[in-house]
Amino acid sequence: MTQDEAFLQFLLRMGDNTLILGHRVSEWCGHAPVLEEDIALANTALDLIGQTQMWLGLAGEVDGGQSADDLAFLRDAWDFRNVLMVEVPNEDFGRTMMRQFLFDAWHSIMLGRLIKSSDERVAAIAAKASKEVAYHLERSSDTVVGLGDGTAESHDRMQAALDYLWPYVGEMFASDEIDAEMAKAGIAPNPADLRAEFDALVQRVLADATLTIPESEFAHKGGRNGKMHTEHLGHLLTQMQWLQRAYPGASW
Amino acid sequence: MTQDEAFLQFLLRMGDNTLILGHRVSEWCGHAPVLEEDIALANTALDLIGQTQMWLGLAGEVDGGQSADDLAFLRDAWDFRNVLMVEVPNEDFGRTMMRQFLFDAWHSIMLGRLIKSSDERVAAIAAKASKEVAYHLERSSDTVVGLGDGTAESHDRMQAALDYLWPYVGEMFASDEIDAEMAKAGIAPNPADLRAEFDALVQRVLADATLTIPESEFAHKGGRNGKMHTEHLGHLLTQMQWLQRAYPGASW
Amino acid sequence: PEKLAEFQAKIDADIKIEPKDWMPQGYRKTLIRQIGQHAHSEIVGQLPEGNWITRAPTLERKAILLAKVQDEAGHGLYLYGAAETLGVSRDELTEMLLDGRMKYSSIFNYPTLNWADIGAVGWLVDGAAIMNQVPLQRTSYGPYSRAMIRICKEESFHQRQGYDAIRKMAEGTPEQKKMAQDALNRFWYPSLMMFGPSDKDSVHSAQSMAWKIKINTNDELRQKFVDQTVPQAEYLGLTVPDPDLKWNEERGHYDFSEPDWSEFFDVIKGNGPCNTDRLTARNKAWDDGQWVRDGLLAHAKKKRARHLAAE
Amino acid sequence: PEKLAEFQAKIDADIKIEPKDWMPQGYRKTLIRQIGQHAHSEIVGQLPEGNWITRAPTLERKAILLAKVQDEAGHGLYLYGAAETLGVSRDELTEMLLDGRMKYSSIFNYPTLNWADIGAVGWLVDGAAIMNQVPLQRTSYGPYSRAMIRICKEESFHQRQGYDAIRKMAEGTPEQKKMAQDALNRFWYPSLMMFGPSDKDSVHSAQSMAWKIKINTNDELRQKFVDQTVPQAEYLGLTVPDPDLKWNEERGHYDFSEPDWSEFFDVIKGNGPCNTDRLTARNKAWDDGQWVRDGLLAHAKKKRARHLAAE
Repeated sequence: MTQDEAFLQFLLRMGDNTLILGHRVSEWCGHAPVLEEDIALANTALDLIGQTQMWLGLAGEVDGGQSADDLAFLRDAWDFRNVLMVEVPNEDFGRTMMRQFLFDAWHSIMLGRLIKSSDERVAAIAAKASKEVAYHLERSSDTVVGLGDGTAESHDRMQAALDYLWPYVGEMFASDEIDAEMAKAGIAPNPADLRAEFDALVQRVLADATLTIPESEFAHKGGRNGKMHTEHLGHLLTQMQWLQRAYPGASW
Repeated sequence: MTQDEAFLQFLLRMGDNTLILGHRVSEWCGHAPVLEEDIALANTALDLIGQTQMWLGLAGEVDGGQSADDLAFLRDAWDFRNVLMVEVPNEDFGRTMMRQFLFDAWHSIMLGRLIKSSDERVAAIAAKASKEVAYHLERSSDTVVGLGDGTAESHDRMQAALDYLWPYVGEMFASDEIDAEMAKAGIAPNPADLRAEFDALVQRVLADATLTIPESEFAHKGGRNGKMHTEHLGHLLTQMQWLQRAYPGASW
Repeated sequence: PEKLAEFQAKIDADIKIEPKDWMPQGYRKTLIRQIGQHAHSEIVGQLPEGNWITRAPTLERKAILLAKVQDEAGHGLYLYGAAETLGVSRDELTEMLLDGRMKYSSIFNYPTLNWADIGAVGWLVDGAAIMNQVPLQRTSYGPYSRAMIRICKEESFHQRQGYDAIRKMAEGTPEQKKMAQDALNRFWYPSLMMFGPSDKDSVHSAQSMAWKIKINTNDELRQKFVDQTVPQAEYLGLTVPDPDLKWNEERGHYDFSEPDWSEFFDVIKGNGPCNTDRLTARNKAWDDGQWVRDGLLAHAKKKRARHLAAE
Repeated sequence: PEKLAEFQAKIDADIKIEPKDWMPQGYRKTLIRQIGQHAHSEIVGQLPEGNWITRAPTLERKAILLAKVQDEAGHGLYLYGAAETLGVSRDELTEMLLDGRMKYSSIFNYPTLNWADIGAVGWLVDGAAIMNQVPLQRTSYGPYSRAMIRICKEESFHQRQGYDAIRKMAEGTPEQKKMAQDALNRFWYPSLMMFGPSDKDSVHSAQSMAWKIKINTNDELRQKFVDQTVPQAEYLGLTVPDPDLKWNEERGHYDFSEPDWSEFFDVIKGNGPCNTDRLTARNKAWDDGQWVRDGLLAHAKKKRARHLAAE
């Protein structure tokens, strides 16, 4: 694998994470439990889509002139490189916010390192995104704490959300040859090196939320290298890519 | 409007009804309340898809050599000519079976007339389909009666289903210039003429089911002429047509 | 009656009425109804547009649509806030929406069926809304007037975006152009209905106009909307679905066909294409969210208690 | 012990054991577990294939897939029926599935990710299942044996259809061929796992074979499956994802790599890609359907009572 190939994969991983999670969050539009949450979720989705434009825009450049839209709307499931966690359905508001929190925690740490990337373009995207994500993390942490330490029902729902999502956490820190290549080039950190900081952050917030981290260390995998996705991704793409697929070549 | 044009519209109306309802019913696969119902729903869906192949197959011939698959998988929402009732989401098993019953009641009466169509191809399709639909009607009637006259909860759910669906009944009996053309040619009955028989049948079954027919005579419309569909149809098509749209020209 | 005269004098002198000022019950009631309906319209109005967020054809269009729907929710917030100054809580208003005691704009009971509808909603529906709202920036009730000023600014931005989106469609492939025309066909008359029935048939209008809760007549605004929109449609190469539409040199306005008012009253009665689905969606959001609101409230109380205990 | 000897003698003489015959508790228990698991596999097995019913690419393919999934539900019925003759009800078995006390075949914890997976499931998964099931037509328990005879006939039909579906993909466009290869890559090792771990590691095998509940060893069947499947893959122009696969002239069999058994035990423990979603789906179907089952039961009772009253 050349460094360019690895770089492309890295960019797809970043951009597909924000694309798919942004899509999931946008599904809430008009259906949130409180008006303020409707606004906040739309805002999060908006930021994530904006970041997608930057990551996939750069990926398309590196890949020889495709646009971010080409990459978002014309690849099939096996070409996606996002972690599996962002694919799982929203389910209730609790699972949505727990997923957001776990992702934000990883995302904020990752972006913090990427600001110092040896690749200026990456550093620039990270600088912009990390401000947005710091705010996402603040919000999702507050919500997780508020609901975890709320009523008995809200506590149980948040614990169920955490139990469901925890097996999807490990994949964010799995390292492979692509990560090694990126680390060697100083472009991106090795994900495994972020785990300690993540654990400290997540343990603190979840303790405030009176929630218990599951003991199992099992981790689903396959999304980052495309070898295995969830069945949910294909269904998501049918919606997301519909117009581009049905009316190829049109300009919108 | 020429007779050929009217005939095409008539065939699309028949075939799109069975296509869209077949799709909806097939969504239950693996999720029904009892194993016997899983089997029965799959069987109903299968019959409806088979009928779709016949109706749209003939429509494609009339329309100059398109295949049934072309018509099913490559038209956008506005080209569909099904009644709106078959588009509404399944919701619970009660609404699914009530929709099935109301449709089966119309369908069986319609097919009974079409057996005597002046067009032999129509008569042949109707002959085959009407046997299947007689069985559908028997089953859906039994289920509607069983659940309507079951527990308090099942009764309430069936009444809610009837209340929701009733405004979609009228469209099955709306007649326009296409229907007039078909009636004049002896190809198909005027839908309005089927209403009395439908009412008698439905009133009898719903009385056995201890359910009350809503008083409102308001009827949604637009599906049969494509002027107005529900928002649900477009979502259904994103799934149904996905592969054909994403991989145009492939043979499956 | 003395107070009433004083009140009317203030209004006539274009002095804003503020929450703590005395006001007649009818004024308060009418305002609550009007502001509440407007707030509900913003909330329910998220649904037809939200219907296409997951299918937006480009990242840019998706972002624009998300931002717009987010703004609408924000408008809902301003307006509920304005209504609250009249002594009715957001939850009370919400419950009246959910059980059907209060209405929202009937336009949102029409479905969005193709992507051009998103452009049409911005161009026509926001266009008609602005036509209604611009004069309301001068309405007599202070908080309402100030909310309308903020809202109008954003709405006119939305309208331009909507026009841009439908222009892109009208100038696109034959299918895209067909979508744009189809959208105009379906949204034209419902947009005209947004101004309400002719003032001749409207009971409350005179009093509302005296109170400067309503500034122009429905017919004035409708005419203004038609006059503004027809040239835009022509510019797009789209055909307004009204065979009797034509410029009347003498009047200096377009003559146009009235919408089918029986449809209007049908939709208001609950028989629009989407009434049931819209209210079901909002009720579901509210019911499903009960545990969230309860949880956050419980946490806030605990936190306050802990804070007090620590003092 | 006398009875036991008599029982074993009947089995050795290939006389079928019938429901009313005496049988050892262990035999009954093992059969209930085995038939129950098989029935559950048919039921849960609807889900990965059902996942593509709404996206089937042609009407014909949709019909074939529907018919197949319908058959699987039918197989579930036969098998629950056979288990019921051993004194356990379908509802009891279902509850044991739903709360995790009973298992289903781990293969159904793998996702179907592209359309070729539907072909691969028919070709490989049904192929492996048939390999397991054909000998079971001669199993010692009468009702089970008869159920297997009916099932095998339909399964081999499904397998041919699956092979036809993936052949169409393998001979199709480059993307279709890539889908077929991708499906084979993902389903090859899980299919090998369907025969269970090597018999050396299997505790119950010897007794089950003496009882003719199990006819062949896991390793025998796995070898047979590989020997049958490799030439089919070659014919399709697809590559079995095993670099060490090669024909062993001496043995007259293919040598092949063992699957990753740690993955197998992980999936059994509940950590497969879809375990949670599959059980959630079945539990939801069951819970959501409670009112239906209750309603139909209540109606049947009322009907019977009315019937009796009328006599």
